[in-house]
Amino acid sequence: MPRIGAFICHCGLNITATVDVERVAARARAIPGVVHAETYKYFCSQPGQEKIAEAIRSSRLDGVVVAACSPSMHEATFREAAALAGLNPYLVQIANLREQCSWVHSHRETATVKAAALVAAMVAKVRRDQPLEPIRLSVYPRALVIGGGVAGMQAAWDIAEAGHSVLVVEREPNLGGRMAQLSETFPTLDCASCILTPRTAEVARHPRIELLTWSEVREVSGYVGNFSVKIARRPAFVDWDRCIGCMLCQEKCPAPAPIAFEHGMGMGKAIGVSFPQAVPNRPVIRREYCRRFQGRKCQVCAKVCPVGAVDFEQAESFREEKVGAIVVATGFDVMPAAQFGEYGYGEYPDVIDSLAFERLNSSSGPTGGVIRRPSDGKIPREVVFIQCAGSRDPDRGKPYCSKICCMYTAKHAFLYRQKVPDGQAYVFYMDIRAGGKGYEEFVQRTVDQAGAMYLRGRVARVYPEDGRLLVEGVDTLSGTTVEVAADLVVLATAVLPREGARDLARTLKIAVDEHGFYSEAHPKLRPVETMTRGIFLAGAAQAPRDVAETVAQASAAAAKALGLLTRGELAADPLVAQVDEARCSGCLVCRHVCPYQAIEPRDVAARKVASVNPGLCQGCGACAAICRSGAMGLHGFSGKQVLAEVEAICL
Amino acid sequence: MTAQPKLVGFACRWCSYAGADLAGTSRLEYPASVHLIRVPCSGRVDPTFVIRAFQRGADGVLVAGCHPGDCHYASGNLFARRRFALVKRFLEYLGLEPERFRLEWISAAEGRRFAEVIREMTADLERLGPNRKLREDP
Amino acid sequence: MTDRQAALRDIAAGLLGGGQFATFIGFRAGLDPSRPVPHFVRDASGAGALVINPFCGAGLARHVLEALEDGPVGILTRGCDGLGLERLIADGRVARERLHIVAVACRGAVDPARARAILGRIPERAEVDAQAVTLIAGEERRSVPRDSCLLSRCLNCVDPSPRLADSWLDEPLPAGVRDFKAVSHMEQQPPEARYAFWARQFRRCIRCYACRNVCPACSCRSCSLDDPELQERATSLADQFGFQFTRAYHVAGRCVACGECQRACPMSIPLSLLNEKFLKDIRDSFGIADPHRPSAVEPLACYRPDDPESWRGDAR
Amino acid sequence: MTMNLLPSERLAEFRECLAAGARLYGPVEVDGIVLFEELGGRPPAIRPGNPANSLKSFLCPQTEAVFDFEGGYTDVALRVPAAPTAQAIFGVRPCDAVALERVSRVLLAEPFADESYRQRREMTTILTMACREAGPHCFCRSVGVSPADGRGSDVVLYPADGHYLLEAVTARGLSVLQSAGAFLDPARDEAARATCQSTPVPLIGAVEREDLAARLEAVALHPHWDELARRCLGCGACTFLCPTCYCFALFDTVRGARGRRSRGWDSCQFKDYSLMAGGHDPLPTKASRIRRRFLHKLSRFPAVQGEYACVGCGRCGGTCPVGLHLAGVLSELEEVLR
Repeated sequence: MPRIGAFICHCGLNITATVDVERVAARARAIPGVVHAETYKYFCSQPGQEKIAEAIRSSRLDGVVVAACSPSMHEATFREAAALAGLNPYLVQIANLREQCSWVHSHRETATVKAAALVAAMVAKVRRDQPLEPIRLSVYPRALVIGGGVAGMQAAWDIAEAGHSVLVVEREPNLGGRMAQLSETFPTLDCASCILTPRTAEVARHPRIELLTWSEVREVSGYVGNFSVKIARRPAFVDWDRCIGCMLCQEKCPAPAPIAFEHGMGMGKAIGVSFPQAVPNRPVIRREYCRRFQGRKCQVCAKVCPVGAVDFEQAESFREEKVGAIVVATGFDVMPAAQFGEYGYGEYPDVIDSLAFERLNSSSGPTGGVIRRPSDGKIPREVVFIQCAGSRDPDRGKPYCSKICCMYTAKHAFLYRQKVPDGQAYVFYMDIRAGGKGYEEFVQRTVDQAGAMYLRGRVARVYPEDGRLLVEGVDTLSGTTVEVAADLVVLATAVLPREGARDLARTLKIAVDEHGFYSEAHPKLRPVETMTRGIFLAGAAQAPRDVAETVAQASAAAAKALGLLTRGELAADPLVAQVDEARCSGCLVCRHVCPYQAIEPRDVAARKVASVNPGLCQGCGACAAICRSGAMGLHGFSGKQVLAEVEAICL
Repeated sequence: MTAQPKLVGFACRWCSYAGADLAGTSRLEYPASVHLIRVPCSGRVDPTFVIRAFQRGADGVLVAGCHPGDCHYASGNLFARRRFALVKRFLEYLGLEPERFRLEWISAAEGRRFAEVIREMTADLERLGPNRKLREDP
Repeated sequence: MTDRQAALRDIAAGLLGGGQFATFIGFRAGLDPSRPVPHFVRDASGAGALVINPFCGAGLARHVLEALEDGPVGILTRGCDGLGLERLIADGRVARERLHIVAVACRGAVDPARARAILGRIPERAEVDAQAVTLIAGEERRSVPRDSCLLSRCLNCVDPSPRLADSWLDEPLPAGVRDFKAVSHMEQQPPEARYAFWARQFRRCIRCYACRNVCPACSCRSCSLDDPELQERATSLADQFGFQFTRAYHVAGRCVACGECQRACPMSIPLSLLNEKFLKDIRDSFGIADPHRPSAVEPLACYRPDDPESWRGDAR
Repeated sequence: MTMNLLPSERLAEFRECLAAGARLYGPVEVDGIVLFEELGGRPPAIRPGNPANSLKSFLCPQTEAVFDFEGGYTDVALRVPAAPTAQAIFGVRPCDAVALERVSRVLLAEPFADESYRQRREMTTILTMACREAGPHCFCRSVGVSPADGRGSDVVLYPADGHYLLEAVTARGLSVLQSAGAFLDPARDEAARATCQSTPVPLIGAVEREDLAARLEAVALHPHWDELARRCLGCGACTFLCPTCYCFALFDTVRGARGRRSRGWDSCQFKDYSLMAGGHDPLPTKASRIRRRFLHKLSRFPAVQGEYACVGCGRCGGTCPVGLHLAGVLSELEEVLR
């Protein structure tokens, strides 16, 4: 006879407000096999967990159902609590009375009846649970970091410094990412490259860090501790091993190329690096701009190269790498011009976005750090900054706040005034969000010292008049319409996930949210982990964030990765498929549906049966669903368990 | 009040179950008809689970998984799509009303969509009345 | 006819006499001339008992499973038997190299019960051609349309000859294209009528499992239908629907349309009409032209990224 | 025994009279198959031979509740099902009625009479239609049953031209005839019975009754059973349709705190039929199960009960997917013996 305990959590008022927990407990007690049922205000609390432990011991429970919040919140908590009390942790099931009952229903009677049914289903399920032991897996002591921006570099550096080897894969030819494009950083106004360049050099030099730039992750297979990664390296058309980085090729190249790094503000060359301090200091040929690839006679670069490193025949190459953990740090994009017709973005050259303004500000940028407007190179006397261009705009843009714009706009207004002392900055804003150490003070300095004029309101339109741009808006504080004649308009465009982030998510089999940012495993408790074990998140690929937060999160992701790598061996969830060999006919239809190649035939008593590699199996259950005889089972989600749940719900 | 229809839902833990959780955290109200059974993947759902629900008195059954291409296990929902395309037609062939069985793609971000599907399906089931098919003589 | 029978006996005797083959599976005369029974010849001298005639109705494929336990098997194989063997081979239950397939072209088998009802007595012989069936008893010869007395599966047959063969008793007949007329007809009935029809059919089921035991696609060592937790033994209408659904679904995409289940059903439940529904939908939805002919990977164990969701919207 | 004549045109009224006090069952044609079902005013489909199902559908149903239970593991309330109500079965063939008599020898044997069966049997009136023509698979005479056999019946109807001779075999049959007295003509027609008694049964297989049991026992260990097993599919069609097979299994269906213990037909031809809790199975092979079925019916049962557990109804022969007709198997065994 089973001895099940049911623990119905009030969750403060979260559950009790809608569900009569005492009635749910009474209904649970009436289920054959339930020998203990109690309610408590917070079973997840220490005293709550102790109550469960006490009941396990005193009532000799062999199964526990906790009716509380979603299993994604506290399943692990309650399993650990049960284990401490001597019950196998896999004999614990969670009935989701909060997210899927009390929070979504308001009628007390129906919610209570439903809650009782959900508990009954979990009692039926836990009765068919088996005690399980975690599966031990070896961990390959090397990490992969995808993205060589500040997040990726920080994560790589932390992991390498802790003694493990790291492979960094960067899509661009050089490290640096977005931060390399910036001029100064808020609120301290440190020069961005002054911060970044030493870090880049350290990473490049580190004996335990291997760099693969101009490369992309194409395929990922395996599982935590044992990932297999296929990396494609695009042809650089330059043999980097031979190249000495003299950049004579770039100097002599006759073909201009609008390189992404300058964000439309300046031109590079068809061969070369993105910026002077680039690491690795090795050029690539962008074939779409190269004269030779356009079918013309040129080959100047090949002629001037002192070491004969130019190789027009170079092809895409692939390599397979084995890693134990993956940090995804692919960064962000900004919303493209096409989205902002009313601001004339893309139509008038002097309407630019903030990243372009960074390039104008940058001393290594196209204007040498002098702020000149794109149309005629004139130094703008009046600059209008428009915030929330696409952010906080659920109808036409994105509903979320891009978070960094308030601060960098203040920085831009401040820097502008420094460089153009008689200039006037106007900032159209919705709210100023300056939470952060020294942030609010910085915004105040921009207003007080730099004289920036902050206007609360939306800009209706921007149109050209007499060589200037007329900006029409509303100052909602004074209730008046405002019209500013500007020389330059700068849009704080919304932060988006990097192009290709969704594809990479599919390759990695991790989730993205509705905007395409990678989803964390838990918004509060597991913010740098993904739902796929062994894959971690760093930086703006997960959500908009500034440099300081990015670096902090990168270190956190590194710490999580290190947690795996330093162990050498780890325990995996034993909720995997298993074969009842006596029942298996050996048809092996299961092999066709296994996404992990975890099933192999095995000879048993002169016949063939399916055999599951529990290290490879991820517990998806495709095999169990297609097995007709019922020989293929899935721990935790066996056919009999699911059927028992169905029956309990349908009572 | 009249008895609610009974709707049994099989939800993949990565997408649809999480989407239902999101509906909860977003406090999106929907009918209490639905009872979700958490499964690792829509590809885990054996059609005999579905028929069992109808046998035992469910008025409707929902199988919900990640959108095609987004499966946590890469392909589970694509197997489910094939399987339940057939099963759905087969149940209709046996005389069951089409509204009583649905396969839906609901991502972890689509709490709103989850609530909407439940509202829609519950309204359909209320209109059809209790299901007696696959259980009782006509 | 007699030529084929003589050739069959020669081949069987040769196989068994050669020592490599332990069994030859064919038919021999039954108690009633219209009901030959499956026969297992163990030595060359027994081959003379083998017969081929239009009353040979039972499928033979499923029998190889047990016969192979004694050693390689020779088997008389019509189109339907051949598909059954292909199924068993695809399921890894039978090794092709342990079979010697003696192929014969089949124009259809006579349903003994219908033939007797037509003739008023047990027919002694029958002749089947593409147009008609001639039933013979004593001096009486009666020519009747094919659809009045052939087994229903033979009327829908598109594979008169097997696709696998080691020796041929005659020239193969060309394969046809399945038309699923009966399924289409059923689909056109109103839902209430469909439900009433199936409820009436399933009510009759006595759970003898002949449908499963005769099926070449149901060769599992242990069947989920025998597990009381997966299929209760109760026979309420709900349980009958559960049982019938599970049986039909478990052969979905694997059924070779041999019709043995329906032929074997002592309660005349039109099981082929269930199997063929799956086959028709597989053909229509997944673009598999001949889903009843076994392929390397069965249709439900694979997918295409662009599989249609045509069923979407049906509900509304 | 009281005998009366019923004019053919009044047969329907006679049936209506029967239906007045009981649920009336009889053979009807549904979807091309003849079955015993509740007549519900439909005219019975009286054909040579037997409907697909036998009378046990009404006396030992495919599934029946033994009791319902409710409660937990320690505190359980039981409820037995309501007593059966009166039923009458019309158009039964003599062999089926004889089969009831055979089954009753087992199920009603004291001190372990089967209460459920007893109640049903007592509430059941059997109205038998003697045979003027044998069915395609009939071999009743081979096993000592006649086309005019009255054993197990309450009333036997002997068909003649233009009328039926009705014979009450039991007191219950007598009261049926009394209640239907208005339609009956007290005249006698002994010839009608005699005609049926001489109805030819083709005796396909020519089963010799002489020493059948002894001759079967003599081949009990013959390898031919293995040959039969090769052919047999191991399904339960023969036993489930057999009117003399009465094996059942108990099973529980549990729904939360409620449930039902039921009994349902079981078949000795099923794998695991005789599997014991300790893992031992006295009938581990298909051959052993087939042999058991034949020996039980034709040797072991007669040894105890004095009669075969086979009435020659021919259902097994007509329905076996691989033609394992009982008479056919016997004749094969005869060949083997020679």
